Amino acid sequence: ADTIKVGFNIPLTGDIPKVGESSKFAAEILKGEINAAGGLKVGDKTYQLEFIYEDNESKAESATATALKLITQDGVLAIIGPQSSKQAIPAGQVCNDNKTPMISPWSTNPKTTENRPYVFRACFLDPFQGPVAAKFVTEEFKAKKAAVLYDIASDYPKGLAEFFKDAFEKIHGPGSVVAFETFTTKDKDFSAQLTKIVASGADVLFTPQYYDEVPLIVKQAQELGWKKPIMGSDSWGSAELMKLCGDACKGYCFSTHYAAAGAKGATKEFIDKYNTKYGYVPDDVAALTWDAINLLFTAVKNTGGLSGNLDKDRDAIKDKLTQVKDFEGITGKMTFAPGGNPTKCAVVVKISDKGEFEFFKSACP
Amino acid sequence: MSLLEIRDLTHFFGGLRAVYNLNLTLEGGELLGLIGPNGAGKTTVFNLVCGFYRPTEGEIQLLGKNIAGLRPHKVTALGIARTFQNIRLWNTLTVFDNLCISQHYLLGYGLVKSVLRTPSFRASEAKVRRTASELLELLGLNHYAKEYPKNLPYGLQRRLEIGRALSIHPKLLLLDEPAAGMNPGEVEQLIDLIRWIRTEFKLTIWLIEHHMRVVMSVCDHIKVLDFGETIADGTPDQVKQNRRVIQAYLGEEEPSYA
Amino acid sequence: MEKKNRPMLEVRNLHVRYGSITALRGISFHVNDGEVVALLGANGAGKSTTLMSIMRLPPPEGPTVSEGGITYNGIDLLPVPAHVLVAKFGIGLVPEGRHIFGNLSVLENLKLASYARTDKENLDADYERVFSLFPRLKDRRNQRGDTLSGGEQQMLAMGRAFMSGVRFILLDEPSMGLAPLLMQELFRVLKQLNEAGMTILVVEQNARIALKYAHRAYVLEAGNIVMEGSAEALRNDPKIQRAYLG
Amino acid sequence: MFLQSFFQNVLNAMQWGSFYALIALGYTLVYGVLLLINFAHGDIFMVGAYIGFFIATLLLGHYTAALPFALSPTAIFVLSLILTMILTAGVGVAIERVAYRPLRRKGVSRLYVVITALMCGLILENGNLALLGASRRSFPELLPKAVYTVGGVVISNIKILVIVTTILVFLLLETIVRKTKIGMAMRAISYDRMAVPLMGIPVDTVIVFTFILGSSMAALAGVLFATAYPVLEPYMGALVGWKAFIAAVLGGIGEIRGAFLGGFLLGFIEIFVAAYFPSTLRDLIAFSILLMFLTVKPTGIFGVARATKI
Amino acid sequence: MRSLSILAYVLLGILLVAGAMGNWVNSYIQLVIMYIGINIILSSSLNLVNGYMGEFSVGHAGFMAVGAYITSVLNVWFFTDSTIFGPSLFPPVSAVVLFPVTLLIGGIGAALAGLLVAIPSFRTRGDYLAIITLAVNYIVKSSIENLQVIGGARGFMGMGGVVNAMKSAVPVPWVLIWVLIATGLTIWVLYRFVNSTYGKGIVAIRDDEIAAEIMSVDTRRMKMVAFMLSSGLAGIAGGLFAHVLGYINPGTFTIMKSTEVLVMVYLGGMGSLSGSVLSAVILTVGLELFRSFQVWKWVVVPLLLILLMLFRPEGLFGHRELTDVFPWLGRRFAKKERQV
Ligand SMILES: Nc1ncnc2c1ncn2[C@@H]1O[C@H](COP(=O)(O)OP(=O)(O)OP(=O)(O)O)[C@@H](O)[C@H]1O
Ligand SMILES: Nc1ncnc2c1ncn2[C@@H]1O[C@H](COP(=O)(O)OP(=O)(O)OP(=O)(O)O)[C@@H](O)[C@H]1O
Ligand SMILES: [Mg+2]
Ligand SMILES: [Mg+2]
Repeated sequence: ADTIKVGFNIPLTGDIPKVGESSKFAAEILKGEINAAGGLKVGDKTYQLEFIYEDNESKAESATATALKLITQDGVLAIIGPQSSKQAIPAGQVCNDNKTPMISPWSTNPKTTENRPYVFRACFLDPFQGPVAAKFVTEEFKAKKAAVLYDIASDYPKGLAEFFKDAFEKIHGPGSVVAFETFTTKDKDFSAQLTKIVASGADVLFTPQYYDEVPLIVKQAQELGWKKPIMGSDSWGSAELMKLCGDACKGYCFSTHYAAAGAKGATKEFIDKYNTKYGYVPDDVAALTWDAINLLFTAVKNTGGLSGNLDKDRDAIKDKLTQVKDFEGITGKMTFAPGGNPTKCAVVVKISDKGEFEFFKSACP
Repeated sequence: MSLLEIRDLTHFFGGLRAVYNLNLTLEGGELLGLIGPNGAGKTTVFNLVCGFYRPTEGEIQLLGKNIAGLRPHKVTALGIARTFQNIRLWNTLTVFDNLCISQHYLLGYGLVKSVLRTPSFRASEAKVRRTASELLELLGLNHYAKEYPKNLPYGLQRRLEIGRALSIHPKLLLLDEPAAGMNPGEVEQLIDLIRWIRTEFKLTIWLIEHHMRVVMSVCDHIKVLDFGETIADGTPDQVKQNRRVIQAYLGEEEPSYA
Repeated sequence: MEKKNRPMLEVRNLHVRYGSITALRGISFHVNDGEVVALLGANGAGKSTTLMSIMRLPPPEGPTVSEGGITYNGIDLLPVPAHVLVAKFGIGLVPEGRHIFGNLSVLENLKLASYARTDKENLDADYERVFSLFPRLKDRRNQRGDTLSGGEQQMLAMGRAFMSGVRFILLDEPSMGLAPLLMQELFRVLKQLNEAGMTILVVEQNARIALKYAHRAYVLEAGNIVMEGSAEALRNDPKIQRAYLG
Repeated sequence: MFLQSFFQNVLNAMQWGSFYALIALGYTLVYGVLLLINFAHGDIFMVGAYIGFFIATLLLGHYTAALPFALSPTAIFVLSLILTMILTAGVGVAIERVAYRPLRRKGVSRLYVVITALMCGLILENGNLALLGASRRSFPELLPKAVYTVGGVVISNIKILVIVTTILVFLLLETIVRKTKIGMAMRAISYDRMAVPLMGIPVDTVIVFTFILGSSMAALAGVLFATAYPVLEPYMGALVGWKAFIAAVLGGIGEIRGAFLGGFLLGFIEIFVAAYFPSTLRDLIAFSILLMFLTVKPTGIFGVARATKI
Repeated sequence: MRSLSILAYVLLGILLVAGAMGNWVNSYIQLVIMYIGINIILSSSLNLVNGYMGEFSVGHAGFMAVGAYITSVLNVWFFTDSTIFGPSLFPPVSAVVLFPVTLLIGGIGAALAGLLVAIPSFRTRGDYLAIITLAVNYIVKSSIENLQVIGGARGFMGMGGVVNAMKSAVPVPWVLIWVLIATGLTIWVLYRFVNSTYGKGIVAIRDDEIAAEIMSVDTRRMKMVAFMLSSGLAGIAGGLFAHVLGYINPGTFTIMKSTEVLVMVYLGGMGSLSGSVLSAVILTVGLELFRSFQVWKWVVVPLLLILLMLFRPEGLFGHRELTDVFPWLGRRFAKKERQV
């Protein structure tokens, strides 16, 4: 039978192996389903799916090598990933140069898709999420002064922290972010920064960190006497958060792509399938990867049939991707404009007393 | 002008006085012996002269120029070479290389020329190699040119160390216990070697040795240290008879080293 | 001096290699209880190798025995590791090059030597003996080993051997770097020890003094024993006189 | 207000420095004997934390439906601490036997052993990842957390436990190394391994003892660390390990008091730079201080240059 | 024979470039070759300090970062229109000629950073110096993170534009060519340096620093030369790396990168240039081959390396060179040697 090869450029080792694992798991489910149903029907032909997972070790140079290998050695039709911007930016260049469509499910840095017709993403951008969070804390918590704690060496939190600061200071005036504190990747102790933050008199703490750092930050903050709200970002959105954080995180809010608790329809179906197979509620990376793959397949189907010539097919897919309108993803509705970035809504989720991520509010551009 | 002049040289290690008030004038061509009980401070004197320690007090002049406090490679370049009490050859470099590298200060080229291999580089490299080959020949080490020093018999290692010091073209050669670990046969060879070097290279030699056979047969003059201080000074025969030297150093018995 | 005739250490047909280099080519000799035996030979003849093989120092520091046997009072020594030889058999080695623990003080060096001793009651007397033998060490007892002068280190190495309470001691060039007076002292001490029951196998370049104090001697050349006999006989042998007595 | 946060930061630095010190002690112990920078040490620390996690959750009855006995959380803490120390010591000794000893026997340059240690560390990290998956683990809260506020300064019982333990461990190790014969033997091995058996001392036994001591200290640090920062991940030891190595060298590597003081010093530098300078400059300032310190005092706080007697 | 090997290398290079242009060598293989070249430069330059001089530098990535940033910033500033620096300073085509110049400037910048290590090395060595190199690595990384103008932690890009500018002038694989040239030159420079009496001074320092100083080797100057040459070459490797990737990020130049190079040096053998070259090739290719092992890759590869260490405890070549391992090669080399 004919096959469609899709490459996955994901971090299975290195700093964020969980991200790679989630992506792989989501992809496996989707592949299993489609192949079990006979394959992907494109035009009048059905194709079996072959997914090639390659580890980029969470390193930029490895991500480019991986991308090139997938493109030239394995001859994939398109690439999903890399997930974080540090890898997605250079890998995007490679894919663009080699005229191969790439969809990063999770990279929120504007540079990833800038001037790269072949590069797409399935998530919203930092410049969108930052203001959402700033507006939310202003409205919800009546915050006038905010503190921020973020990882300076990781570009996702750093970017988001800066966009948040800009947006917050636009609303409340310069200097309203009273503490803008940093640490470095893999730090475990934030007591010095938090001592400053506690003493700064801020009304809210914004910390756009990954789910595995959040418990440490939250617990240490509480121990040092922080009693006010803490606001997070989409990187909080992992099922593991509650496992690691326990009661400490309950009641806090974060902006994200989708809310698992109380989800309906396709989203709920996905969550249940994933949960049954792997034993935990999928995080946003999994959901976004799922969407990214489906986006790709939508474009593939829209080509109306594959020619078998890789270069032509890749080009066609790229063209179709830019035309995707009102794609119903499990993380929300997406429409692509030229530039490779989707227009989609963000949601704010509140962590309930049961530890579930409950839909609280949605914010659309 | 005398070759080496040491005035009121004193050195402390913390509270330990290793050398005290040493005075000495060494004329060109002389062969001076330095003896004394273990821990008397002999090696320390050498270390001071070659610049390895900076003296606590005192002056060291080479041909009228004060050298105390200069870095060792500078002192060596001025013409003082030495051997070590415990052999310190470069063991992962060949015997031949050992004799070349010691001429470092003579090279007169640097990184750039060494890469570009300019004519001046070739000339100086050739000169260095010539010196090394000559020394190999003279010391009878030809067969060992490509050997690593640690694989050489002990006596030959000592010989190589002397050769390495000679490759520097020194005015003054310091030998620290060259006969240690040698058997009587080798000691005889060493005595011949020292005498031969002295005439062949027209060197001034300063020698530390516990082997009385060597000291008494080659030295013109002997200085005896004890607890860092000079306790005797004179010709071999004078020193041999000196009561204090016998008490502190030689012992009453018939000398076991013939 | 009365000589005891029970062979204590027996070396039979010993072949020893360093990697592919053969250092000993089948040597046999013995040391009787209570004897002082000297091992003479030129540089590189294999004297140190002989002592190291007896001590079973493992590679890379030590050589490998490829053939032959070593017994001590009839017990095969080949399978016994060095530390057991010291602790259980009472065989000690003062190695060539002293091997002082430079980062320990003189006193600590001595203390460490008594690590495996069981007769703690004689310890104080032994310290006294070492210090009276080498008063210099007493002055320097809190100084780090690596700052001692060459001769002082040699004294310390000997001192350690005494402190480890061994009955059979192997000495590798103990006189190296010692001032004449001290060397005479040292051999006098060795004689005393021997009279008190210590068996000694000594490697020495200074054949004159070695033959003066030893009972018997062996001469090694290029990994073979080429001559053996009583010290007196060797002292008078013209060949020895020429090669080793200068 | 200023004083209050100052003292708060002193306390923060004490806790953070304690961990550096605890891990650095293990580093220094092994280094002090073998002159081996045991780059796997940080990962042994990680292994310790994981073993502690599994024992604790086992004792809490997370795996079997119910244990035949029920222990109080504090008892579980103590029990798992002890068991962890024993098991982790086993891991350390195993690595020594399998990877380091054969190389040592061949007498290769110690730097090759250092690289082997690096490899062992990688295997521990990634083996863990491969076997246990990428999920983080949350260390159970065994010790009921108590927080006291004294003059506005927040003190938790865990902080006190960590700091006190570190001081006790330091005193213990210092006594062992300075005062006991085995300690002296350890130092002797580092200087001249060849001569040690000649003193009647079994070298390998002393080395194994060292690894037992070092690894169990790493396990202790691991469990305490997991109690204070309860998120476990396979790479958790890598960075802390490097920093602890820095601390050990800062204090004068091979010196027990050096590791202790170096750990605290590094903790203080990091916390106070973050507290009183823009925290983005933390690494820059902290490492510049380190650079200048070592340039001025090239052998660390207590390190003595090996006297070069020529 | 020596000129023969140079010829062989040049031929191989031309073949590769031709292959790349004629699409016989696909871009993945090209990329791997470029990584190999860069790793060869890194490992052989680190070998100068760690192998030949016997120090233990663990911060090589720091110097690489300095070179990468300087070269990239200059190139983007000079040859492209960028949001940071505005319109290009020189006509973009001039990159063809000036690229090696900026590469060299990057190298010089890195060499100057090398002074940060060289000067403390006068007074300390061994593990204390290791920490100093580590500190320099951190200082470089953290400095870049704090330099917002060039992107800070978000990284710096635009080098793709430079490469494209060169390509549009003359359509050849420029980066590949420069990697090949730089790799060849590095080996050539290092080979000649360590085989001159002058360069052997650093080996003397490794064997016995005191004896070296007392035997007239100016140890301080030699250390400066070694550290600056080594870090300078690392800087050049960094500059090339930046242009291969088209994007750099301070997070790339961490201790992890440094240790990777470290492993290559010791795998090849301390003080063996051929060892460094070989191990850079083996490790780079090996890691690519094992990529499909995913998570297990980083278990399997270290395990293999440990086994290798157990069987060849002094690295692939020990202190030796290819010519010592295969004597017939050496005999041919030797004939020429005598004429020097
Ligand atoms: N670096 C040092 N620190 C402290 N003390 C030292 C140092 N170097 C030497 N000493 C001490 O200084 C004294 C003189 O030592 P030196 O090496 O000069 O003796 P020496 O006369 O050469 O003895 P030998 O004949 O045994 O070699 C000795 O007591 C020694 O312990
Ligand atoms: N570690 C080693 N590796 C290889 N060869 C060695 C080693 N040690 C000694 N040899 C060789 O073994 C032979 C015997 O050496 P040994 O040290 O036993 O001689 P020796 O009689 O003690 O000489 P010396 O009087 O110089 O101490 C020599 O040829 C020497 O080169
Ligand atoms: Mg001396
Ligand atoms: Mg010997």
